[in-house]
Amino acid sequence: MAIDLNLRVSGQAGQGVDTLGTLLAEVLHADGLHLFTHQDYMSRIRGGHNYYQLRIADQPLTAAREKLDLIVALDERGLQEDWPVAGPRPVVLVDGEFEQSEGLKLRVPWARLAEEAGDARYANTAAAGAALAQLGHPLETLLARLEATFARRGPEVVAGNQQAARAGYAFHLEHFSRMLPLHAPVLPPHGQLLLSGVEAIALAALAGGVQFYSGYPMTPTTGILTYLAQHADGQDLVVEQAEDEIAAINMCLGAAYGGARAMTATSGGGFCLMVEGLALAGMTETPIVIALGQRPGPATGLPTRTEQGELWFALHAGHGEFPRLVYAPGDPTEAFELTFLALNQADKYQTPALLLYDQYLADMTATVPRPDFSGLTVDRHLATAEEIGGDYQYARYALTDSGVSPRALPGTPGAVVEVDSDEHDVHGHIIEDAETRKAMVDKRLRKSAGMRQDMLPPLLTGDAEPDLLLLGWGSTKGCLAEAAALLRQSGERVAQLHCPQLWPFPAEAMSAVLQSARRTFVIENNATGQFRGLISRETGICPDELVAKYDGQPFAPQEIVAAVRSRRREKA
Amino acid sequence: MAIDLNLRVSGQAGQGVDTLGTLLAEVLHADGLHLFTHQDYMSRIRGGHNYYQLRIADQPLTAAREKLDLIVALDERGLQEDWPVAGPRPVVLVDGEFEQSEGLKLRVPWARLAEEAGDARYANTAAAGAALAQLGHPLETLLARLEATFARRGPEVVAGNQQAARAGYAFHLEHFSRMLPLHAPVLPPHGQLLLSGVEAIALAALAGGVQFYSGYPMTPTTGILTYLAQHADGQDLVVEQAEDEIAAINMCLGAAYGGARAMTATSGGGFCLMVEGLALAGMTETPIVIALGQRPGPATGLPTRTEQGELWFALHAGHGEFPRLVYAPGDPTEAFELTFLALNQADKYQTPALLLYDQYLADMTATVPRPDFSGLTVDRHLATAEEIGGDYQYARYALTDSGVSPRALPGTPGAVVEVDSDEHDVHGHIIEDAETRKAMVDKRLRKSAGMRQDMLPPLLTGDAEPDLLLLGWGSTKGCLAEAAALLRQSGERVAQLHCPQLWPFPAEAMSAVLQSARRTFVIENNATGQFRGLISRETGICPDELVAKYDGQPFAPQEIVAAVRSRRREKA
Amino acid sequence: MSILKDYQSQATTWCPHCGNFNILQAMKTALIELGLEPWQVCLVSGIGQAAKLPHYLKCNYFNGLHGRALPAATGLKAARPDLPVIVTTGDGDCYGEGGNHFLHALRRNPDITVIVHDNQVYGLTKGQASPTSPRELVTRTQPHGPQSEPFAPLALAVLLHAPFVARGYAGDLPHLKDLIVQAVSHRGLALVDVLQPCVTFNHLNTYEWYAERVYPLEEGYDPTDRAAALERAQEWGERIPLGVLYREERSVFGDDLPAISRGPVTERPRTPQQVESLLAEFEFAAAHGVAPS
Amino acid sequence: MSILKDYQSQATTWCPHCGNFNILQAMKTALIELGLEPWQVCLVSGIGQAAKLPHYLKCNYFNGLHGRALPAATGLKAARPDLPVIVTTGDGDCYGEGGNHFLHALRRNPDITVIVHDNQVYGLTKGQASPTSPRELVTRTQPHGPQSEPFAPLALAVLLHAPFVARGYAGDLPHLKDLIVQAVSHRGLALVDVLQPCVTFNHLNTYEWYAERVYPLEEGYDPTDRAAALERAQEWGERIPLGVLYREERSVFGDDLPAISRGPVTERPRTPQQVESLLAEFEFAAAHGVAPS
Ligand SMILES: Cc1ncc(C[n+]2csc(CCOP(=O)(O)OP(=O)(O)O)c2C)c(N)n1
Ligand SMILES: Cc1ncc(C[n+]2csc(CCOP(=O)(O)OP(=O)(O)O)c2C)c(N)n1
Ligand code: SF4
Ligand code: SF4
Ligand SMILES: [Mg+2]
Ligand SMILES: [Mg+2]
Repeated sequence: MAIDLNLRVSGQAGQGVDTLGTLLAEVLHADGLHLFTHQDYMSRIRGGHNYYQLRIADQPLTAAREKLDLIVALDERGLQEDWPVAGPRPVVLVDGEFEQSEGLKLRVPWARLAEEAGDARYANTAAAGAALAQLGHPLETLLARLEATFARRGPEVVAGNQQAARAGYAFHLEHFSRMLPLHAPVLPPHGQLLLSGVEAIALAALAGGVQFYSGYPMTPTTGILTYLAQHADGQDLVVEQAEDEIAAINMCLGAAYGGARAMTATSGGGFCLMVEGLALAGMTETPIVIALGQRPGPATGLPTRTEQGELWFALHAGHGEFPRLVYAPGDPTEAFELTFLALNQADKYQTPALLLYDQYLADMTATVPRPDFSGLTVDRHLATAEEIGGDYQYARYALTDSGVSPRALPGTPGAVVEVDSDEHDVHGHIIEDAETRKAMVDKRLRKSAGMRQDMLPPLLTGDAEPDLLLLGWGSTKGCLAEAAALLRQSGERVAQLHCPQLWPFPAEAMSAVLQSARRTFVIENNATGQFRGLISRETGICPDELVAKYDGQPFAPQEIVAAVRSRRREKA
Repeated sequence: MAIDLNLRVSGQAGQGVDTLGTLLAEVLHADGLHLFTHQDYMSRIRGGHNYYQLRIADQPLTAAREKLDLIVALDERGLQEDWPVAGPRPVVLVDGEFEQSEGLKLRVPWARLAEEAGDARYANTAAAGAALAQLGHPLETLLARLEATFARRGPEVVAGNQQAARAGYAFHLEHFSRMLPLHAPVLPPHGQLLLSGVEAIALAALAGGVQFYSGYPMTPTTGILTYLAQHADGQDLVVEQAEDEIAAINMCLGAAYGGARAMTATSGGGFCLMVEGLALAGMTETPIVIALGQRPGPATGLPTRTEQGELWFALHAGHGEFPRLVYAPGDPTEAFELTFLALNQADKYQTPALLLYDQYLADMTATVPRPDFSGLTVDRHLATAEEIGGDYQYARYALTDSGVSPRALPGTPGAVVEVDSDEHDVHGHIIEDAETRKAMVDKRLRKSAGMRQDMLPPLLTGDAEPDLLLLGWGSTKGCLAEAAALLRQSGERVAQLHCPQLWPFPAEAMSAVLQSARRTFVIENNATGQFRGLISRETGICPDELVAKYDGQPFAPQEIVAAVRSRRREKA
Repeated sequence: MSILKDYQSQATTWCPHCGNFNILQAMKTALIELGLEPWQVCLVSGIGQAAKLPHYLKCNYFNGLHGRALPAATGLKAARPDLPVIVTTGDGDCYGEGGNHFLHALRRNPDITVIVHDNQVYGLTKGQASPTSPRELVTRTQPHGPQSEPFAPLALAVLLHAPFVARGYAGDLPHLKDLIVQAVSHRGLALVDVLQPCVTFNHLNTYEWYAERVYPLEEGYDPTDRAAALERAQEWGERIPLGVLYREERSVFGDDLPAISRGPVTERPRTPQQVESLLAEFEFAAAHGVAPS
Repeated sequence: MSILKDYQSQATTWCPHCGNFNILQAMKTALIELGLEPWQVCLVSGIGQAAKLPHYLKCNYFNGLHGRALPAATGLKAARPDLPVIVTTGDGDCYGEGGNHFLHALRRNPDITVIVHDNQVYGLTKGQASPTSPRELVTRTQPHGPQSEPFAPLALAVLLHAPFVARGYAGDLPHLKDLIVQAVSHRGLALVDVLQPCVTFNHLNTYEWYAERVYPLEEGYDPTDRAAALERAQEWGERIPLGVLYREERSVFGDDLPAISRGPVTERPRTPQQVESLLAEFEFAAAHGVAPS
């Protein structure tokens, strides 16, 4: 890559780190650059130390990287938190008068410039101007974005912000022009989207025709609830904040029974409260999609950090045995695709589908291609009039080869739709005899056959017959890709396997891949190697190495490269 | 066995099937015979068809068997339900006049005899007398039990019941003496107990020093709540029915934090609601024992029937990663031992312990040896004064090699006990930094090492280097033992492996056993072979065959023998 | 017009003389009086003896989890405002396990009918105390009687402005049928707490016990007088009022939500392409063409 | 005698000017006035900004799950009646996620103090509506405002006979301190709902807004008059009363349970051998010796 810059905006909660970072990302993305951003913030509303990190390149990016080239520090005292990951000679922008600048610590008086522009609150905007100057990037798009963003606050606010931006930009050029700027020019427009993981999930929920969404706020899922609530009227869906997660999932199941496509999202603690409802969905054969946004547990854990600690829980949550689908997207694009798929599959098999993601994926944003809508359709798989018939003959749980029974909706003339959490007969009437029980268990579990046919294969990329195979799931996808590339650069034969569907599990495909590799590494954001355990159980092959991280932080490619190398030295 | 009789009392819910069956079991047990009983009842209070089955022998019994020798039918119309399992020539006792008797269907007018004894409600007692006559068993102990049972209802009721018993007994002898009675004589006293699974668990909870129990009614756990409630005052423990299962477990955790030994019990649906609390116990390192009584799911399923469908759920319930103990008793004796052990281990490792049982174990009763109390002690593993120290230096989560920190109780002068569901430092103060997070995850997971040292080995019985190895867990224990014996009688080399502890999992021991056998069969009361999957994941060895039953009914030994034989034919 | 046998369904499993039989009968006759066909009715229940009712009355039903009937009914009604939604639940189901949903359903006020079979005991699990059990009810689980004050569901409903609050009695079928008709016809959450003798496990609140105490609200009782309603809703013991205790006109859940007020959302399926318009938001416009670089 | 700095703990993470600071201060000064040392006090909390309080006040604490402080506190108090147990919780924590426990804690009446930081919003999760949010509170999650009527916790508490029901205001520290002292001293469940401005997410219920409305209950107000208390507990809008709204003498959870009323059960460990006496029950006596067979 000709351009590959790493910028961090840092400061206290409440100082606008997120807003400034987002603003810069939008501007650079709009001007044809490719972005990959991620955040780190504490579970507090004010104070502490948060950051928003932008990786900027002239080609698509799939991961963050270490080593900062530029730090915009809104809170100078917080800087020490950033140093550990700073590159060799990072440029640092802080507030203050030019004279106090020393070395690469450049001072731009953005507070003063903001005052001069009419309001101290424009300070971050002045900082944005200075940052662009440092990046050797023109100001126009920033000015346009300010216009767009502040229009509803009136021309004064727009003008003030724009003046602050200009002032920061000009001040930087004037005093620091002797310093060669970091090179982030305007590039030909790529017409792509700057999308975060939760935005992708929320968009897919809308594209997937979700008609009822009920949730209870919980990081990292609140963004989905909020986005859908904002578009409820325009897109015509019901969005309700429930009194608790138990209500949320049961509202969804009631709505789904009524025929609405229903979805909810929660994190581990809330998911615990939903698992009885999950089992109810399995028993009543009511389609529902649950997005499970993982964060470090157990219990409250680290509410705003990331982890992949609930794979096994997702696979076996809920009492009793019933079929389920578990998808785990690795990036915003996949998040859109799998959410959309999950909605259709849940309807097709009349059973719950889980979308397993994590905090890191939720907050990461990347420059991604526009989703292709041409082929997409919402497939409800509802019963036809013939299948329903009349005279109350309709049986909700009719026994079929596929295990899937024609699904009618309540309110159909001449038919009643009877749904029961007890074991039941084909009509949904409560039963207690062994024969019917067995027939119904078999019926429900028969669905797995079809689900296996529709199953997504693992994504294998890189060299055939590799010396090194890196296996992962979920948000490590892009990171493993870059790690693989780095290892390849040093002459290794490397392949990466990413598993977008975790249940049903593509056991055959996985075995084949595992056998083709000399040395296999599972890389996971958890302590116990859950994916590795799943591979063992399902294929009988236990991957050689586990690279586990469970401190709440995501992996960086360089970190994986280092881990892989050291393991091989140990074993060598 | 010289004596091995199979008696069933059947009738509608509300007719006193349970009471009559229990009464007969108590009498025969008291008179030196060995009993194994189990029940089958519907989820209703009146009507339907229930039964209480007694197997009677002169030696210890571990399982029920098919083929009835004697049926006492309180509801003649319900008899057709009993026929399928009737033996070749079962004697049937029904109400009615002698003249209507035909073949082996013997009529004793117990309704009339009861009326004559003063109250129609004594009918079942008259039937009991007749049953004993049929069994060639004397009346004295029955009369004594009636005295004991009805004393508080006054001498009249006692006398009336005794008269009815005598009348039924006499009537039977008079009219059916020509029929050779089934041979169930009085034997030398064995001084043992007639104990059910839930009684054993409840007794062990008391023996184990449980000081706080909170639960919410749910089959098959209500018996524990009830028994403890009855003895709360005498044994000095707090027992409270909570508003829901979430409250139940959180009450327990609050009490445990205060220093009380705490326990709760629930079934799958209620357990779903407890799993967030389970994770809280893991994070706060609060000891608690949860008895999980399985029944056929998902959702409400078959509330009064049996299944082993929640092994995987128990292993991975709760969000995030934390150590846990999972025990699965196979009979009333083991239920007592493992409940007692679970309470001590939970305190030793300051983490949750699960007792996984099922409806079948809950209701089965057997003649078992008195528990040996000599060695038993309640080990609380609390911090010493030295460990606590003064000046508020005490740290609840001090880092140790074992991962277990000295546990002080609130209210200790000069110390505060700070417990937190967020990730925390050694003092229990909320933290967000990666280093502390990692240190605390490591600390908690380090406990597994000690837990593994204390781990119970799998119980292997039977022939060495067997051709057939029968593997099971939980309530199939006694049934597999008898199946193994039956197979052995037909000249096979057979061994049985029963796994009383499921987590930590005794992987090494299991591998060794598996490798020593020619052909391995996992027998489970579920559809998906959960134990088999666990063995595969933990040992890398997948047992050859799965014998799965999931119709809500327990296995019978003969059934297992048949299944094993047919599998071998298939493969042969 | 439907007739009784149209609503024929499975055989019941209740104990003889259980109050539930009259509630079932009242429900059937009410539905007929309301001119509803089985396919037009939707029952939602949890778990318990009461919650088994949908199995004994031919109609659409969602028999869900213990305690969770209200959120399921709320979701169903939100998606299908065209269907009359009736919850049949028990005192443990609705006020115990489901207490939080009861509290918030009253606040949210969806247009559903809630019929609570209040037998002051947990029947299906064989006789433990329920939230409405009197302190005197000694059970095998509560040897000293329940350790909590009995809950006052109707008073709470009035307090939280439930628009229709009534008490029925399983011993008075015509009156109960009438209440159900009114409740189903009322817009908003209509609560009918039905005094239901459990002949097997509740030996305190028997038919005889009620016979001596229940009385119909007098002519001219004004159910719109909130203070009076609050008083009456708390009357218990010597005299127990039956009838519509409280009525209030109040906005219903969905009135402010277009997706609900427009009618069944299921009749307005969306296409994936509908969201393309939202993508612009994630594009961000550049303010200039390609820079010479 | 303890002094302020004895209660010193970690640095707070609240926003400047948050109402929580005064609640924290009031709590500390109240504990000192009550003559309690940090090791003698036990706080129980759930999750939320309010629920973080125990981290900022040196004492024993059990900081559990969102919504579950009340059952944890109930269990703790049952096991340790010797410890003063104080719950610090939020309006979402206590009335939303924890609503069922609130309902039943009022019925059960354990001897605990419950201090609700009522900011009418979900603070920690960045500003969604809570059960006490006014209909007017438009949030990013509630574009039309919350779709439920605001909950009336104090009125409910009076209705269910909570023995001590009070409202405090974070803007009036001395008064709040005083309420906490009374609440902790009161036997039985003492509820103090504290009006707490959230300067970041609640722009309706601000310090200014309250300043214009709150007033202390007049001299001679009789908190034992239940009807009046029910009235006052519902007063909201133009005028908002502060102080002890209701008092009632009532039996406390544990009074009828020997294992609690005997004092801390932890001080009476049992031995396994104690249950041997129960085994006879499972032996069943034979009425004769060995029969000749
Ligand atoms: C989560 C869960 N907990 C407990 C149960 C067991 N259970 C089934 S019904 C019931 C109580 C029923 O009482 P109520 O609602 O009053 O109904 P009734 O039987 O009295 O009509 C309980 C505790 C369950 N099915 N699910
Ligand atoms: C089971 C569960 N659901 C959701 C959350 C996320 N959560 C944490 S605090 C909170 C709401 C806090 O509101 P409130 O109790 O009013 O406290 P405040 O922050 O306003 O003081 C939520 C929804 C959680 N931690 N656990
Ligand atoms: S137990 Fe009670 S509530 Fe249940 S059916 Fe029998 S009488 Fe009715
Ligand atoms: S968000 Fe609101 S409640 Fe939370 S600390 Fe800030 S001001 Fe206080
Ligand atoms: Mg009931
Ligand atoms: Mg709040």
